[in-house]
Amino acid sequence: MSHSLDAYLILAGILFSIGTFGFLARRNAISMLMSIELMLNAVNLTIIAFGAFIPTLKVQGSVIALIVLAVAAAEATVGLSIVIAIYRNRKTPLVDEYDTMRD
Amino acid sequence: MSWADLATIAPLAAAILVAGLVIVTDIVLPGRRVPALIVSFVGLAVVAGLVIAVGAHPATAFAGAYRVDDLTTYLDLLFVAVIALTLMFAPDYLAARDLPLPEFAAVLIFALSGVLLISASGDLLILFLGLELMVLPGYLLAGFAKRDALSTEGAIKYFLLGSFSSAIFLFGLAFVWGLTGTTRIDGVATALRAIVAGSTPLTPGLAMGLAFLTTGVAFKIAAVPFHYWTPDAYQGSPTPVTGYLSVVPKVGAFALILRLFVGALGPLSADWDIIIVLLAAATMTLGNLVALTQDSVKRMLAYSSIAHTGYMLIGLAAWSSPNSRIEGLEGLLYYGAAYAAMNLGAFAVIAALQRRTGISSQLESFAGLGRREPFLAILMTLFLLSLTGIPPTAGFFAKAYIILAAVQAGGPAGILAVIAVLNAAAAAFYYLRVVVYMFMREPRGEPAPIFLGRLMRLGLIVAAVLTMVLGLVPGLLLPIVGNAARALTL
Amino acid sequence: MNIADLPLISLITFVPLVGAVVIAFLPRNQPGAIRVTALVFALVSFGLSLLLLVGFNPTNPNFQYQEVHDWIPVFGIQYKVGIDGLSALLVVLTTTLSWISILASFRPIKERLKEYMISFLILEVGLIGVFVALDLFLFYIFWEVVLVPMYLVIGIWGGSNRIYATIKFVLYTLVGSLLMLVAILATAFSFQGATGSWVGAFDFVTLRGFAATSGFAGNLQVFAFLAFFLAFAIKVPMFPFHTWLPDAHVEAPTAGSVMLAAILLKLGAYGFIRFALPIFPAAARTFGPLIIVLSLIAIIYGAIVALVQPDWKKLIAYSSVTHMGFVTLGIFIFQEQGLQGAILQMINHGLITGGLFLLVGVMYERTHDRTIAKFGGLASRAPVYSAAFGFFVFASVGLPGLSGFVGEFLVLLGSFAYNPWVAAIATSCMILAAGYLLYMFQRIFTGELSDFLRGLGNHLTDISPIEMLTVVPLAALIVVFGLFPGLLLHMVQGTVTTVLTELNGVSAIRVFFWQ
Amino acid sequence: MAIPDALPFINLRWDDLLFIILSVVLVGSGLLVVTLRDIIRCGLAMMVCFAALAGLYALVGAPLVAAAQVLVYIGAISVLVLFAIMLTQTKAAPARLVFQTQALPAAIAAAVLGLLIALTVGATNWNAVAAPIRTGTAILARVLFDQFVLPFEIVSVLLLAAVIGGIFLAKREEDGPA
Repeated sequence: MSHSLDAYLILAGILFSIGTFGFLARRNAISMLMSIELMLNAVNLTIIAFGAFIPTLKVQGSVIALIVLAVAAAEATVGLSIVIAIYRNRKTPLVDEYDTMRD
Repeated sequence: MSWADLATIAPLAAAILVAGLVIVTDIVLPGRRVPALIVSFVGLAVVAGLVIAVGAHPATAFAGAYRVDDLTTYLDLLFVAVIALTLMFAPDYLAARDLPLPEFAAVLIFALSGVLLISASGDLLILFLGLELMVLPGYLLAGFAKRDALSTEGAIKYFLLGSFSSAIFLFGLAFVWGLTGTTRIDGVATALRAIVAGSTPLTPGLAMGLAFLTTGVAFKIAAVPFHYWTPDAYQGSPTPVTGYLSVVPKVGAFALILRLFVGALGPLSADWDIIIVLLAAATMTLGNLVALTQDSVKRMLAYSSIAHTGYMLIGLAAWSSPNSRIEGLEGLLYYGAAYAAMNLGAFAVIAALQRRTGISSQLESFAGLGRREPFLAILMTLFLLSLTGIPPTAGFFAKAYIILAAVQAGGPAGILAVIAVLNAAAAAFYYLRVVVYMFMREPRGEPAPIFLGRLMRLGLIVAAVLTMVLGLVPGLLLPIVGNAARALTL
Repeated sequence: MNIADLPLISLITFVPLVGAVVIAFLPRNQPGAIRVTALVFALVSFGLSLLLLVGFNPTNPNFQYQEVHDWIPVFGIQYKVGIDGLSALLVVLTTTLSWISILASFRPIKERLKEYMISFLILEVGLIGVFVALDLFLFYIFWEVVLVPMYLVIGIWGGSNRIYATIKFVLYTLVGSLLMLVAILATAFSFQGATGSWVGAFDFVTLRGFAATSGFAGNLQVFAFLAFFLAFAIKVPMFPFHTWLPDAHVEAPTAGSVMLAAILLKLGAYGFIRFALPIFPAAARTFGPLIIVLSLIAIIYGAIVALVQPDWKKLIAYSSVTHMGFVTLGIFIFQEQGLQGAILQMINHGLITGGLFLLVGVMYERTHDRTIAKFGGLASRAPVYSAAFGFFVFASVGLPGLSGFVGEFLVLLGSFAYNPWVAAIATSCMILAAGYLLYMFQRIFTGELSDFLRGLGNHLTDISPIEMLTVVPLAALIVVFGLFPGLLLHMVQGTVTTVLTELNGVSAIRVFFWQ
Repeated sequence: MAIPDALPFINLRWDDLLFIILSVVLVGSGLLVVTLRDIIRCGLAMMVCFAALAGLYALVGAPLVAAAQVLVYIGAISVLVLFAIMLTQTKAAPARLVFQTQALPAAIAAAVLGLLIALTVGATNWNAVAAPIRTGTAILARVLFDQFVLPFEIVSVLLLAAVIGGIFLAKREEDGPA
């Protein structure tokens, strides 16, 4: 089982779906952010799995995964700083309460 | 990395350096606006010069990961111009709200480096990184008025949906990479060509990867039904940022589409063109219908920018027909430039109106503008006429070109041409409503006169002149656009 | 320097634009200067347009005074202008009515005079441009340029319900014209596909030649003709696309109504004769009978609705629907007298309805009301005005000796040759039209002075010399053309012959079960 | 005494066993992240999830990525998230309002998506080898600084931009109505 690419990919797919669900269903901005992190991790798992099981992609996989990791870190930084800024204004982390603009 | 590589990425490196320099300037001379502006504008001029210098000799660097061709040069110059215009429109607005200019300029120029990267990428990974480098500063800019609840609110929505779509895009990218074994755009194209030729079958995995990529991109350009973050993000952002957001990330995403769909997935165009046709039709129609019901001009322009995305998608749909490959791309690229000038101009007028805080962008606040501020009102009329597509403005010629390409393509794209003009007629209603308020309604009370900074005035005039020139003498830009389009199709 | 060396057409077209720019730099607080500047530039353009007539050679079947410059060479789009007899007459009609309208606006327009004069001069640019453009792309641009100033004129200086009227006007016109844009592009592309080159793809003369020799494909003709038809039919306006017209007329300021009735309505008819028939002759033959039916409906409908209008201006607006119905009828019977009559009717309707709207405006200035029921016995208080109005009413009714008669008579003659029933229906409506116009005249001018008018006291003065100056030239032309219709017929004979020659060799396209 | 290759009795290889355990932990903690009511616990579950992923990376032969995963995701991002949670979750934050009203459709959509991915994966021939290949650290470094030097540099720019902007947005202003 651990020698099967399919198993890893399906696992990544499940994680991606969990993240998607969290993003669509949660109301809290930080929860949504965490869901996105899960999705990005699913991507990384996919990449690593390809790297491990397809000889031509071997080293590339690890490198791309590292890059994705760094991008995720940058995104988290930006997202959390926005969350903090908005919390100063609105005192609530619930996204669907940010509806001042809808008439 | 070699010296040749370094020389090729000089514009990109320069843009990053300029962003850093602006920060340094702010550290050395804290809180000063003029030095930061000077550094920014000089820096942008240098970047533009380097773009032209490097663009004179199409080349690739980093083993094909980075490629400079005529398309790169055209898009880069367009982006530099848009960033410069945004920097002209922003200072008045920011000063009135006590927001720092140097940070704004630095983040804006970081975003510029992102789009420079997109337009020059020969590699899917670079493409993705460019995309991130473009949108991350965008999130920050959207929330730049950090004491304003609307601004941060727009920013968080923009951020969450943007990151969500990035994850989807990346997931698709992983599958395409895993199945084609490469992230180079040429490599992917070669692999796909083999599939089309029938020597290898199209696997379900690859199809899924492509589906994820398309979905991610559709979010990025705010195509219907992936558009729903746009209005909130646009309305909440500081107005000069809204102008920026409605142009750079959108045209940048189209640059990505050109590199991705035309460059890499081109061989499969017969499979995805109907999707593009449907996306285009839905996007322009829904964008226009919702814009019809808006009372806030800023929000109305946000929805109308969705509609313009639809018009630009027609160019892509036309490309996928062999009759009109060049024309479709030319139309798309021309539309990008025209759209940039007129849309930035329209948002700049709103920004000028909001120079004093507390002014909303409701239609009411435009009442009697023709009498109070003839300069702004006439420019706004010009921009709105151009957005409507009335000759002899840039918007007209761009639309005519897109329609010509669609007519030439025939088939489903030909039907798009008719849908597009009916949409344009419907759009006239809401654009002209603003004109009605400006010239045909009297203001309530006695609004104070608006003071326009010199940069703001200059920027507005530049945008207006561009809007007129691109409509009157399209022959100036057409050869450039043609070269850019051919660079991609070769 | 010879007159023939001057780019005369461009001068006529763009002199008003120069005037608009000059006015833009005049100070707002000098209304006198603004008025005079506008009038002077309009008069210069008018004078130059008279020169056109002097040098025009009616026996030369080609376009004259041509100017050709490359504009967007990639697609063979040119700045190409030139005139034939039809264009020449319409250009002169435009320049004439432009200065008259500007003169007529001197008193009524007090608000935002500067913007008004600029709009009016730009309107003139667009209108002249439409009549002289020989490149389809250029034609489209002028066609749209007309829209914006007219929109502003109605929307800013119009009556109480002006915004509704102006938006309706724009939306109707835009839907048609944008589809026409698609058709123009499709035609050009089809030409490019057939010849392998973009050169001449937008050039009218080349396209006409192509249509006469190889001809465009049937389905393109059908589509493009329908798109052109929609654009032109909305402008004419033909039934059932006419509903914007009464609103726009009623709300527009006097000079706006004059330009609308006298010139803008001609754009559609001009488009049919100039572009739709020569380029898509087979499709024109296909849809001809349908358009004749629509024309007859317009004639009857306009007359009946006009009969019951309580509003003076609206009544004249609906009478335009009837008169323009004669024009489209004359065009689409594809027959020499019909086409001649249609063209004459275009010119005459411009002169007569222009005059009527001017005179309605004169009285509105004094009474601020247009309800026919409130008027009565006006002849006793304003005899000169009444005489003038009577003159135009009789011209409109088609009194022999005045120009209105000739056009309608020729159309009837042509339609009799086409089908006696058609002629019979049209004739009966002419009588109806005479009825409602005279009935209106009787209600307003004869009898006892009404209470409403009496209440106005000394405000109700007779027509002033300046106002008289605006209608006298029109009246003079009506008489001249009524007595010597040959002047006009001679001018347009070349156009008529060319158009009909091309139509004759062609038979209709089969569209589904049609034909 | 040598450890047998496979688990006695059920004949399950050790690495398969490890895979199963890690997968269960991964999916379980992932589900907890998106369903738990208390957001602090969500954050903690996310750390567990990241740790399981690091284990999987090590198992499949990418030890460096596993190390980076621990450093960046657990050491930096999770801590940042927890920090933000602490900062924003005041007593007023209603922990009961966890889900949107359309949580059920979202769940169905996500389940369909997962199923679709699984089916697609099963139906595709990936040209994979039978056993994972290990990636050496030395070759990785060479590739990173040679073939991938441009992406590497860009990522650092990206982080720089994010940090500059992040600091601006998140810093409290002395004079402003914070």
